[in-house]
Amino acid sequence: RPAPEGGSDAATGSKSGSISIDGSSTVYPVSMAVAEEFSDQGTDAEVTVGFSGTGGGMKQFAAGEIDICDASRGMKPAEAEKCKENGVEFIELSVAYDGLAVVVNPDNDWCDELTVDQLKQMWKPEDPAQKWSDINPDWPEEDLVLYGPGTDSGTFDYFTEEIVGEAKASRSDYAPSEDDNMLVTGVAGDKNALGYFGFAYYIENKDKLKLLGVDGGDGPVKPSMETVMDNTYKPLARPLYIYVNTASLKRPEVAKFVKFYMDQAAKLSKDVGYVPVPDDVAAENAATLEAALGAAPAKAPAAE
Amino acid sequence: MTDALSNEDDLLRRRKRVSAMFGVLCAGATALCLLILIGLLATVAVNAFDAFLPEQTRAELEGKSTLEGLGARTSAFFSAPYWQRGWTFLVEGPSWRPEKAGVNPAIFGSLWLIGLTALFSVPAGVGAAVYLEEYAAASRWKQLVQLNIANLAGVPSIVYGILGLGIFVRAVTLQAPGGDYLVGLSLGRVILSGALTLSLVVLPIVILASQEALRAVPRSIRQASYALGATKWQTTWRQVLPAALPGMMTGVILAISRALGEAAPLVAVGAVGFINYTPTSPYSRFTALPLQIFNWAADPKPEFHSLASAAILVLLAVLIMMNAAAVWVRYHYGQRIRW
Amino acid sequence: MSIKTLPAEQRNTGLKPPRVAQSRASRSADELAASAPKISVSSLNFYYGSSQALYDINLTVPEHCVTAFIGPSGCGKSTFLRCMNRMNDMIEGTRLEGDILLDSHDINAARVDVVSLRKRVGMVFQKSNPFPKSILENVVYGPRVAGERSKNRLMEIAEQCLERAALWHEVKDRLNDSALALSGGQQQRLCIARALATDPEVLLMDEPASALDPASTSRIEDLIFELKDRYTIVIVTHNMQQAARVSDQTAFFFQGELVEAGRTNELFTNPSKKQTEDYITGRFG
Amino acid sequence: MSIKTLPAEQRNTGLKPPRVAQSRASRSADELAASAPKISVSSLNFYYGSSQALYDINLTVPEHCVTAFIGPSGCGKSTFLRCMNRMNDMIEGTRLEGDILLDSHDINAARVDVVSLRKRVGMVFQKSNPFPKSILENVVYGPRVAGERSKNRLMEIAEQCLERAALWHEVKDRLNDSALALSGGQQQRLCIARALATDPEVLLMDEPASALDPASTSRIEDLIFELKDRYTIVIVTHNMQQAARVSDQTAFFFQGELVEAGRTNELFTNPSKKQTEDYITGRFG
Amino acid sequence: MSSPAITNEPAREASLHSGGAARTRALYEGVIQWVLWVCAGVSVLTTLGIVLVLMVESLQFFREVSLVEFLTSTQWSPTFRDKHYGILPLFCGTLLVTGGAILIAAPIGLGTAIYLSEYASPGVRETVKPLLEVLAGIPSVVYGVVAVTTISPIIKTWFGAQSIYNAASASIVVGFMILPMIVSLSEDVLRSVPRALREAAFALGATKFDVTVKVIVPAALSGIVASVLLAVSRAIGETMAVTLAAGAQPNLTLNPLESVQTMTAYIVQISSGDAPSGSPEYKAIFAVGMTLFITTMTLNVLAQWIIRRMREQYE
Ligand SMILES: Nc1ncnc2c1ncn2[C@@H]1O[C@H](COP(=O)(O)OP(=O)(O)OP(=O)(O)O)[C@@H](O)[C@H]1O
Ligand SMILES: Nc1ncnc2c1ncn2[C@@H]1O[C@H](COP(=O)(O)OP(=O)(O)OP(=O)(O)O)[C@@H](O)[C@H]1O
Ligand SMILES: [Mg+2]
Ligand SMILES: [Mg+2]
Ligand SMILES: O=P([O-])([O-])[O-]
Repeated sequence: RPAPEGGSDAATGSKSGSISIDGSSTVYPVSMAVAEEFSDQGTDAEVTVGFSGTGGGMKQFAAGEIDICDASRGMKPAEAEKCKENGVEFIELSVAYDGLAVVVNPDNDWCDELTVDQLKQMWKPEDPAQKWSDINPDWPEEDLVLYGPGTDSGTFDYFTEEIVGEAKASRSDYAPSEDDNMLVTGVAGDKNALGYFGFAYYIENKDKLKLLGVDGGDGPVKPSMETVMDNTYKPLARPLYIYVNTASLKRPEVAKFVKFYMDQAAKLSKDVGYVPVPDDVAAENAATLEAALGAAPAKAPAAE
Repeated sequence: MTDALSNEDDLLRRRKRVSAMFGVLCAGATALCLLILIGLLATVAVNAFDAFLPEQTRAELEGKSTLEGLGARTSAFFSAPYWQRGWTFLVEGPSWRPEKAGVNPAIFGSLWLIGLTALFSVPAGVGAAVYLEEYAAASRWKQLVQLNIANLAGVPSIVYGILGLGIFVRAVTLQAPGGDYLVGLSLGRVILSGALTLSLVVLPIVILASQEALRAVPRSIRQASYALGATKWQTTWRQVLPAALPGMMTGVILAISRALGEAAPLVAVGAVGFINYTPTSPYSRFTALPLQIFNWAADPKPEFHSLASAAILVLLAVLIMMNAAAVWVRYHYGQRIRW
Repeated sequence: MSIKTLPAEQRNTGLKPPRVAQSRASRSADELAASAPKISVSSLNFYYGSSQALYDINLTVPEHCVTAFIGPSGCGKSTFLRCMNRMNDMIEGTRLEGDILLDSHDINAARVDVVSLRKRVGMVFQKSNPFPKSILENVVYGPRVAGERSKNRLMEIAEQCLERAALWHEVKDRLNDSALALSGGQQQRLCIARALATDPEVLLMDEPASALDPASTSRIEDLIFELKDRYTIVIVTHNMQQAARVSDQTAFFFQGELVEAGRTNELFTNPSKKQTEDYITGRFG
Repeated sequence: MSIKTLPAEQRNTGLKPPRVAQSRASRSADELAASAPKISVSSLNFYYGSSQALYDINLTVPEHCVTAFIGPSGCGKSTFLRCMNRMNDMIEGTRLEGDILLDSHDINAARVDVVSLRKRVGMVFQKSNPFPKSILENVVYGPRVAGERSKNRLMEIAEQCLERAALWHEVKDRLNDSALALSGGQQQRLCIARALATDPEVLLMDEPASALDPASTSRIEDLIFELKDRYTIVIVTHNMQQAARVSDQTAFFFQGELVEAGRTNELFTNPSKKQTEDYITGRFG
Repeated sequence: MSSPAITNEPAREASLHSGGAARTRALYEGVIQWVLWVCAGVSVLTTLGIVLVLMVESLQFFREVSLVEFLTSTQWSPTFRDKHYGILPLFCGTLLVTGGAILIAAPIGLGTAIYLSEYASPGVRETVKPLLEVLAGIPSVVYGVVAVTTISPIIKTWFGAQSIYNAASASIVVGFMILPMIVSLSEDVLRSVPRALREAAFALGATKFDVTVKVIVPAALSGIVASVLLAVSRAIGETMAVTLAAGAQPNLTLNPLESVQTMTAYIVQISSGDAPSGSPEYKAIFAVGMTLFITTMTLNVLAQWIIRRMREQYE
């Protein structure tokens, strides 16, 4: 029953002059950077940005407790259903791309690139490769030591979906960690290791890691700002989203904030290590927002 | 009979060797503890050192080994910018730019949290301990409560977070025959909710430590007091509690430490990472030091890792200041009582 | 060894002749009989868990008299004494049968307030148990919990009670020192002073002079004499001369039973039971 | 009150005539002089923090003799006793000056091992302090930590020591009960038994009979007599008759000073100092 | 001799139970007792709340997953496509990490407590104890990072662990983390053993070892056990350090060199992760929580039984 949750809504979310954002920890740096710049512009609004995970954020969003939800994946049908139940209407804006880097140890002198198929061989749940030589007989007969993000993260979902072909379909005998820095440490410390994680972690640890090219069918491409933005690094670049409650959007400070977000997203996402969305997506975002803003005042009485 | 005090039989010599060895072992254990502590602190301090280095020093250090960089670091340390940055770290809020980020809202959030947590958990915890040790007659009920408390200590804090979300942040609707009841405080995602949740987390520590301290007070003291016509409460308040105070303080110290370092339940009850103002009331939204630390430590940028270490030092400083009072009380009273 | 034959009496009378001459008169048989019963115990049985410590005790403690309990170690004196202010309540697994009436009210009745009871029936324990606080705090504890606030008044009480317990001049300069830093005998006297400060009607003293030198003992005995006009006193002692000197009535316990009780003079000179005689003449065990 | 004039001696001799006749002979002056000094104390000063408790004590404790310490409460007897096995080490802030020689070795020397010292110099404390263990465990604690393993041997020791401390028949059926469930006097005797079980060369006893009835007291005194052929015994007592009965040498303390020490007979019959005379005749305070 | 202590007394209460003063006092005492009772009640309410939350949700979970599978399956993979809900791997993970942590922390902690209470000078004690308590306040992420960057490599080279994430390094850091709890609480109880008992033992020619092991520790046993229990609880409840150090891979193994996931680590993983609420992997956290609750309860019942049997009460 939504009644009590709606009650707390009044206590926090809808408080005049406040904007509350929560959700994905992947998107958090972008939202936080925007929020900070927004505050620096001189605003009275109290802005808070949390990082309780996409799942956690969605739960609050569906309950109408927050204005904006950061998400490192699209909203799930079940979550959309919840929103509908609670009368929460929203718009989806994609704010950046996160390139997933596939990396090996710098001492690894045999492997420079992998095809999607080879990656699938490594990561598929049934009968995956155990040795490097299982992938390519020229490669050493060494154990294949795999590192990857925690199994309840958007990165894991996205990687498995794109590589294996089904979300969450993955071998389980790899070393998962909830902290990507730990994955860096792991790959950096083992010659036979291979791992995947957000591109930003590679950027900051270039000297400890070796980046692999991924061949999605059109030849191997290494991830970079450019290759992700021009969509040549396929298929391992995932979109990051924010979901905005349209009822909140009618509040001037939220509207102002979201507009500011769209203006700054390109610059700031780059600064925090993500890739800005291409122009066509940006235009799409602008249109969506415009529509919502135009509709918002008319919708307002109904939403209350 | 033996004539010299040092002339002794084999057995005695062996026993003394055992005893000496035991002493050495215990001292070794203590040394080990201290070593661990020093190791951890040193690691943190070394990592934190780079947090406030000015941009240009950082650039200078690029590609140099630790030893080579020592000179540059030292000179940076004794220059004004280093300390200016240290100051802004304390008074500024979080930022995506490592050279600008600070922990001010987190410090205040944490202070509010532990202050309120101590306010709730210490009286309730000591009260419960007194009830169990001094008042409750040995019974099934008491055993049950006792078991309960020991159990609560083992519940992972995240579960408290889920509970706190349900009853402090929101409210649960219970469907009962006589109608629906709303159970909970519906406080929202504010400091008060966080503090109440943390209070539940640390309550078992306070209770169990206090119980042990109460148990250690000799029964003859209680008898003496009763025989002088003191009531149960007078006996407890004037004799038993003061005598048990040092031990209780230990519980309080451990509880505050725990509350200060806890992050998971706070995320559950709605602590945030970024907040653009300093919390001023129990009804503010909040962030806390451990959250800031977690977040920075998980950031890809290594500059943030140094900031995380610096924030740890701040957290420890807060902790030490909070503990100092409790330690003083413990020392002050502990000195006087030697049964 | 000439001292051996120096009778205790002589030492004491030598000490403070005038006082002794005035007050060291034990109650006569008539007086004793006329005294109202302050405490009457009937058919008292007491158990520690399954083992019985007291068997069917019947005894009357007359008002304004000193009653002494004597008997071999472990015979149940302390146990009985502790029954009279319900101190045994504090030991788990104890059980009591029978009646103990204080001014004809049953002290074990359900609605009795033990605090009032213990205020009226004070106690000095066999093993001294000072609080781990200052000497002063120890003495004024009773009045303080009874609501006395005035510093002056408390100081007055402290001085008076310490004086009476023959401790004042030894501790007057160190009233704020910890009571645990006192010698054994000093602690014992402190506990006596502390009990006096609550001004009870009945004072139970379990070997109050066991750790005391003759001079202090004699001062405590004087105190007992002095107090008995206003209080009722029960004292456990192993020192038969002491029992003889201070008490009006003596009760002899043996293996949990009250063998004989009566006027002190009579009991010592003319015990009606063989056991008593054996004990007091030392032909025992 | 006829009892008052009944001399203590009479009671005691009445108790066990043969034993007393045989052994109750205190050492003669010659014997005393001939005894090797077991402990010699010279120029001993002792401080609790800033307050001095003992002033310039010089005393020799002769071997195979009983030395009694007497003196008013708080005069420093326990403090002195505790110096002799370095028990005062355990109290923070204490300081000692001067020498204490045991068999002519300085017990306060740096290389002295306190464990060996305390094994050789046993102690019974003023306030009985049984371990919170069973009666049996209490008694056999000393032998057990000294390495005795055999159950039979330990049982034997326990029985023997409890017997000697006059406790055996009271506790033989409840050896596995907690020692804390004993009466005050029983606890005291238990502590004596426990000290005996370690078989020390010197036995320091701080008022070993304070909580005991005459019969038990007398048994303990017999024990002391019996032991002194093999041990050296120092006893603190407030009971001057007891000092006179059991000791060969008596030392009188007053306000931290050793006023006088000498052969017991002489000290009691012919004290050389006025203070001593006042004290033993009760003309004191 | 007239005594002011007596003359100024108010009129004595006539009987033992009448009288306004006694009634007021009884009322006052009653109120206090009631307040204290409420304090104790808070803990009961908390438990009730927790049990309720866990029960309601885990019942829903068990509607989708059979209890038999939950208890017997040897695989735990709710976050994979091929979902299995066997609690055993998580249970083993918890057992390994907690057991290891206690094996490390209990001896070191007790040794330290004994050193501080029996050997150290007051100055040392009052410096070292608060210092060590700082260990309790270091946030667990620090321990996690130290485990992975410092301890794991050592374990890897010395013992040949496969992964850098392993139960052993998690045990070690969790052990460090719970040290102050054992040290501080045990030291307190050791020191509150009356001096008279120490004196008694020393006077019998006992060495410091004899005194400590045979008198002081037994007398303080209930407190020591309590402190260790509290530490066990903390170890069980600890999450972040464990998630970082032990990895997040649920393996059914008792080999400390392998990577494991603990029950609490799973709860954290899901509750701050991506899983939408209502999904079975989300509901599973309550079933896991329930299991944890029952486990600690069993442990506590056992411990209390042991304490009752071994307790020595001085006085
Ligand atoms: N721990 C202590 N700290 C400070 N002063 C103490 C301590 N113990 C004893 N004293 C003081 O030292 C003096 C001598 O005490 P001691 O215990 O030796 O007396 P005693 O002769 O044994 O007396 P008693 O017969 O009453 O036991 C006393 O004045 C006492 O108050
Ligand atoms: N707490 C207890 N639990 C079980 N038995 C006890 C307890 N206290 C005393 N007893 C036993 O009850 C009996 C009577 O003890 P009590 O203390 O009354 O003796 P007492 O006459 O005071 O002896 P004393 O002169 O030695 O103090 C003794 O046999 C004793 O062992
Ligand atoms: Mg007694
Ligand atoms: Mg003494
Ligand atoms: O926090 P995430 O939802 O992005 O994993």
